[in-house]
Amino acid sequence: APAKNDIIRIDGSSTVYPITEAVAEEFQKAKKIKVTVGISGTGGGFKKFCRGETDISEASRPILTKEIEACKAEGIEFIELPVAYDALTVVVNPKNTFIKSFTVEELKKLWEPDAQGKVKTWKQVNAAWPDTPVKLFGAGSDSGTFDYFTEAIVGKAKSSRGDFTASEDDNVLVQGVASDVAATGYFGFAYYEENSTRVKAVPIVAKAGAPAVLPSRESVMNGTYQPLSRPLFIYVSAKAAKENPNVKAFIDFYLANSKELVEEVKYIALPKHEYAAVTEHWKAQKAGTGFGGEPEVGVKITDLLRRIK
Amino acid sequence: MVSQVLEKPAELPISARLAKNVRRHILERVIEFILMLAALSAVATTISIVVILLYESFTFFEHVSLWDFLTDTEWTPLFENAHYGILPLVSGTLTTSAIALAVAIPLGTIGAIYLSEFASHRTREIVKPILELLVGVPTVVFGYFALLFVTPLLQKIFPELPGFNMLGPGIVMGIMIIPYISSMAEDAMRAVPMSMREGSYAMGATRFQTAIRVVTPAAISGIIAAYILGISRAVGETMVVALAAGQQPNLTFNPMESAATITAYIVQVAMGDLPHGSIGYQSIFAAGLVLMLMTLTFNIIGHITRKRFREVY
Amino acid sequence: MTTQASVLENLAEVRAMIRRHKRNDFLFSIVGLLALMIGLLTLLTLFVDLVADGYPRFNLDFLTNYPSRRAASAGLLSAWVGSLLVMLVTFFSAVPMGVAAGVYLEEYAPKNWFSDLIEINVTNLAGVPSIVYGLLALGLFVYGLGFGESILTAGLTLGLLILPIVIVTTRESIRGIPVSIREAAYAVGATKWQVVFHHVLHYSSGGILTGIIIGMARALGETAPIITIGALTFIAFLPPSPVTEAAPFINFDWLQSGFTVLPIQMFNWLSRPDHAFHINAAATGALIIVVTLLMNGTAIWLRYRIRKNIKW
Amino acid sequence: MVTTTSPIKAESRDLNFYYSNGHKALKGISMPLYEKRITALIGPSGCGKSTFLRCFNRMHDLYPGNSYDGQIVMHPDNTNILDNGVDPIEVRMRISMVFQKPNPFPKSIYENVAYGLRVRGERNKRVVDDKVEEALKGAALWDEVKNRLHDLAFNLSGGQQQRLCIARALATDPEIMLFDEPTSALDPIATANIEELMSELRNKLTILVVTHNMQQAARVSDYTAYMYLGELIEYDDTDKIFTNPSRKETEDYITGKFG
Amino acid sequence: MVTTTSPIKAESRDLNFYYSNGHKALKGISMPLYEKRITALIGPSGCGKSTFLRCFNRMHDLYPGNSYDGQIVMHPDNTNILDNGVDPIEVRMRISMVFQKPNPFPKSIYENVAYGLRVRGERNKRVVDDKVEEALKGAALWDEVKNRLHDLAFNLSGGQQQRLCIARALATDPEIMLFDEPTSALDPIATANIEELMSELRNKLTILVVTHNMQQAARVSDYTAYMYLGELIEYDDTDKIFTNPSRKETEDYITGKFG
Ligand SMILES: Nc1ncnc2c1ncn2[C@@H]1O[C@H](COP(=O)(O)OP(=O)(O)OP(=O)(O)O)[C@@H](O)[C@H]1O
Ligand SMILES: Nc1ncnc2c1ncn2[C@@H]1O[C@H](COP(=O)(O)OP(=O)(O)OP(=O)(O)O)[C@@H](O)[C@H]1O
Ligand SMILES: [Mg+2]
Ligand SMILES: [Mg+2]
Ligand SMILES: O=P([O-])([O-])[O-]
Repeated sequence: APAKNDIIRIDGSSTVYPITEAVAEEFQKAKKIKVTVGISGTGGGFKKFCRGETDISEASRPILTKEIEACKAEGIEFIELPVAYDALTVVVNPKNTFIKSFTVEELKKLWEPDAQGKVKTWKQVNAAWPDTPVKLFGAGSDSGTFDYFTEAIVGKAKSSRGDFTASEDDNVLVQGVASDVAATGYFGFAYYEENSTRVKAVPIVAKAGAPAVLPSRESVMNGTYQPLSRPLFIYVSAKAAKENPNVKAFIDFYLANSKELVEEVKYIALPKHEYAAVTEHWKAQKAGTGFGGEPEVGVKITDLLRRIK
Repeated sequence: MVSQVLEKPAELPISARLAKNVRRHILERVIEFILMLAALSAVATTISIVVILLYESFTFFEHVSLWDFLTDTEWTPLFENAHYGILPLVSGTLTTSAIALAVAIPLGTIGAIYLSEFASHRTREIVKPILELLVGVPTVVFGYFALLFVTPLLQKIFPELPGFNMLGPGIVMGIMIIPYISSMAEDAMRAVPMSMREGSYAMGATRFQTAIRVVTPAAISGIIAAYILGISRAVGETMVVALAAGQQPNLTFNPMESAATITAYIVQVAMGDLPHGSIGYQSIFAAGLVLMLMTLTFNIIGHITRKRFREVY
Repeated sequence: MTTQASVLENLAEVRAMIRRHKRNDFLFSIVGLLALMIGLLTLLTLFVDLVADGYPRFNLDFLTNYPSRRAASAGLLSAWVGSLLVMLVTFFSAVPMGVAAGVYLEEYAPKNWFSDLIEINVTNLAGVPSIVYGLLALGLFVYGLGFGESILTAGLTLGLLILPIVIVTTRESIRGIPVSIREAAYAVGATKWQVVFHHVLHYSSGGILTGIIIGMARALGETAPIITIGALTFIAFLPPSPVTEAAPFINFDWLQSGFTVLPIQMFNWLSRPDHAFHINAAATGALIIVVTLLMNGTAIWLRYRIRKNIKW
Repeated sequence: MVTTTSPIKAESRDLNFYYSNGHKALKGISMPLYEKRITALIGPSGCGKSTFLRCFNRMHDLYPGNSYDGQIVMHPDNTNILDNGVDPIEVRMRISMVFQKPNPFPKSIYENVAYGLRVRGERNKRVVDDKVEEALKGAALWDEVKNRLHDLAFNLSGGQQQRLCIARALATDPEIMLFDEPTSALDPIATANIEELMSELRNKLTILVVTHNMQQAARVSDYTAYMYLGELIEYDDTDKIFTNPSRKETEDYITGKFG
Repeated sequence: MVTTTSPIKAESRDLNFYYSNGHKALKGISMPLYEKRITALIGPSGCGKSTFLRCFNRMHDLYPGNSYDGQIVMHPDNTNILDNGVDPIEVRMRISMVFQKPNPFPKSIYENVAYGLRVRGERNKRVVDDKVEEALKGAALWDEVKNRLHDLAFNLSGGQQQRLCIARALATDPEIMLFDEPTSALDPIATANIEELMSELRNKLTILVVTHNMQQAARVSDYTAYMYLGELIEYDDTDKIFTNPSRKETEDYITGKFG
């Protein structure tokens, strides 16, 4: 029987999937070591990770207290490695003419749990908008995107209305918004870029008085696209990193090649110095999270890594 | 000459060469037993299905009252403001099935009448197998066909039709079901004895009159059984609706809206990784139980009707 | 008696009426043919649509490459091998069991409540939606028996799914064998099992084979139950080979391996943001259709030949 | 030689018939049916009696590949009803048929009898009601069913069903009625009823009846034709055939030496 | 009273038989079969001839719910072959049967004849070859098929097929052979062949034959039994039965007054 170590098992975020897939593909070509990648969403990935079923978990948000505890219960330690940036992009149908921007306040009105079954027209969100129905498309409840969006907009992770089309499959969301004038939705930047002709990104006003900012590489890098810029992570099992040379080789390969590959799959790479810091962090094999189980919005990666003792 | 034996003849000893061959006898029994076990596998499958659905649903109903389940008009089990009303899923299931049947029943029936009463032997020999091929196409392919071909086509007719809607997948599902209905209904019609047709033709009836006034009424219970089994298929169909009807539970019977069916909900949730034992995990079994009950009801009614029909001829 | 000439009296009228009625015949022939054509046209459109979208991928590389982030070089190797292995398990779980069950029900089962029960069971199983088998797999194989998300789980699930198909076709083809053949065999001293094995199974093998092929084609295209089990999406290597070079030459490790299958790969590619992947998905769809249609076509042709050759 | 005062209602002239498999089931049959007379067809099984009878309402047209050769001429209009230009439906409206096994439709008694009128597009309820009653009376069934006209026809006994089929055939005022062994599926009492009924119908229309039962032929018919292997061996007054047939073959058959 | 010098090979003693639906098809039949003699069973359709014949190889055991009551004693074993302790398979190996309709297996001619040996586990090709040849010769079929032993049996004519079935039954050296209307599906020439064959077999084994054809019974059998409504009415030398039956019922049947 093949030892469990023979295969590197990866699962988790659908947002991070394209990056990991690219790395895995190149890695297998270079090293002839087997890698499998599944898509279960960030939450689903952590569940498997903390059951010890995977070596590496991809995440589009930091690990949560509940998940840390689940891991601890199974004696699983992890190393947190940011690998790229993403801009959660709020989109509307291109035929929608009246929406020029969203304030965080407006998005909250639209998405908070209290809106369930009540907020049904645009006018209820902003009196200046017409009294036409609104259709919502968002990430599924097992996804990191969902967690991050609710945290950033509603103020509490997983706190959302439930009466919208929730899918782990981002293409469903693109398809839904693209084919319905009344629709709005959110998903990762890469999906938006690939479909920018079918859906329209909406500039976000972080707080009153701030300018409306469109998601883009620049606005993410210079920190003006707030609060929906987010880092993407992989979590490596500390035990696997120490004991399994294949996993170690894989992560080495990941970090060495991620800038190029991240850009190839149209994600936003970390700046050079941040990659350096991440590589440093990996070399040190420091376990733990810089977030303390609370999703935080708008943290700088270098700060983050420094927090991990 | 008849000999008059009044008493029972005495028991005779059994000669060795005619006596029961015990080894062979046991071997035969063992084989029979093994075959029976295989047959019981079908029962075991059913029992496993029922046990698993009931077991997981049972824990589900410890958290959710049956009353809420049956009357609440929202289904948002995975969200903060959780509601557990199955009605939106049922409405989606029924609406898509109704559309499918609205397509499949007329077309399937007309097709069946044509094949049974109008088509030449040759045509029938060619058309029937091709129709059967349609049954073999994987439903996931039909799903994309509904989403990427039929819906855009429908949007040319109804510009306000959203990308996810129940109409497109309903129609595709209907087309998928045509062969089931037409071939089963055709079987029922062909079972109508020729003497019945001859009786009608001898009265000066045309083919159409014979088909509509005599053959169809004579085969009616078989045809209805075909419809009912068609309904069961539509209710249980998964990929077409999961891909093309949208995945938002929505208490509506409007085919122009998007909605989730029971099956679509199960697939949607199963795409993530639900922790074993969570309410979300249990909810798909509760939904599955409802689905199972619906299809079972239709199947049983269908089989009874069909059996009744078989008994007539 | 005036009535006797009733037709002759207004012959013109009668003839007009007949002509009118016959027009209905004609119209209905056309409507009926159209109704049937709708199904066929759909099939054709669907296929042409997929081929039109997917034709750039119709080359050998598509079958010999692993999945890749670059749509143009991504291939189906792990998917079709996965499908093949899953089908292998499906075959070995459903066929012996289904044929044996069919033989039992047709040849052995006494006519009582017990066999009625099995009978009703089988007919109902045939109508259970495939997604419910997915739930069964999730509850029983993945968690209950701890088989995990493996080839074994998928194969067994699809095996159960097609079991009723195999049972029903087995019974139907067995039923076609006349009693006289059985009696002939018994009359020369054959045991029940000999009658079944030498005659019943032998003469119905063609019919049973059609059922198996149809069942396997169905299993090949099934998606929903595999999704509930949770197939992998990126797997760029093959499961351990079932045959090994050293003794004992057979290896069962592949049963526990993760896997992906053709419909899942198609599903995955369609959910990519990059449209280039949708071409791959279309090509995969066309491939699945071609294979399932070939299988079903073979089965139909086989059945046609058997029917034609039947002599009793 | 037949002795009659009745005009010819229809006659077959040198009729050959081929089944689709090429089997020549009728060989040059020429035979008249006299108006308001009963003609019986007898002969051993497979000799072509049913085949001949079914030529008269072109029943064979229902199955592709069968072919007629020769004529069946109907009077007074002198039409060859086998002619391609003649619509079989038109023929069947003039010549109705009663089958061996009662074959009522799965409809009410009333609707069974009304069927021929419905097929002809008759909508007037009064007309239909009248015709149904008249036909049921003509078939001696009225008294038995008048209180349950809307019961399903299947609930009648075999003999009643056969009389219902006769009523159905009568309702459209046919000129000729064909009976193919109408009593072979019935018990003796029902048989007697049907035979009596046929004798009554004799006043209204021309009848051709196939029967296996020689006594029946002797009892009900005016003329009898004996067929063998697709050929008409002898055709004559029934009395003559049964007492003093001209042909040896006929005699052998009548006396049971053969068949 | 039968006149014979032959010992009894088997005899039924007060045999009753009930079908699963409760129908009592045989009523207290006691009758001997004499060794190397042919016994014919005659009687109108449905009188129980086939039922009786099929008791001898316990064919009824194949259908659940049928029940025997009484004995069929086989000699020299002096064993009641209906006894529960007797293996029906052993019985069928010694009492073989030829059916009404030829029912060869869809296998080669050779395999058809060899089947009984295969069932007995005979693997030796030489032995099988010899037996097949012998049986085919015994069934007067060898010359016609010796060059195409591996052809499908279905390609033979009906009469040849029936002789093949006889060869199949012969190949296992049975002591008794049962024939259930073996020629009723055959043409006259094939029938004559089979009858001749039966006369030849008479030297080797005991035969019980059911026939509808009284001439046949008269031609081939030594003894004849007349059955009616499940009862054995008369059993005697064939000559006696056909020339001077003791019972009125038998006479009526023989002379065709009835049946
Ligand atoms: N559909 C058919 N195709 C070919 N041959 C047929 C067909 N129907 C009947 N025959 C043959 O035509 C011949 C005449 O058949 P027909 O039914 O007219 O006989 P019949 O005199 O009515 O016999 P019966 O008294 O048994 O009803 C028979 O040899 C029969 O086998
Ligand atoms: N399987 C059965 N179940 C119940 N009754 C049966 C069964 N088979 C035959 N019978 C009845 O038993 C009686 C004797 O039938 P059997 O077949 O022995 O008659 P037969 O003398 O061989 O007639 P034939 O000459 O028509 O073959 C008949 O009344 C028949 O209806
Ligand atoms: Mg006839
Ligand atoms: Mg018999
Ligand atoms: O799939 P997610 O990145 O949204 O977890």
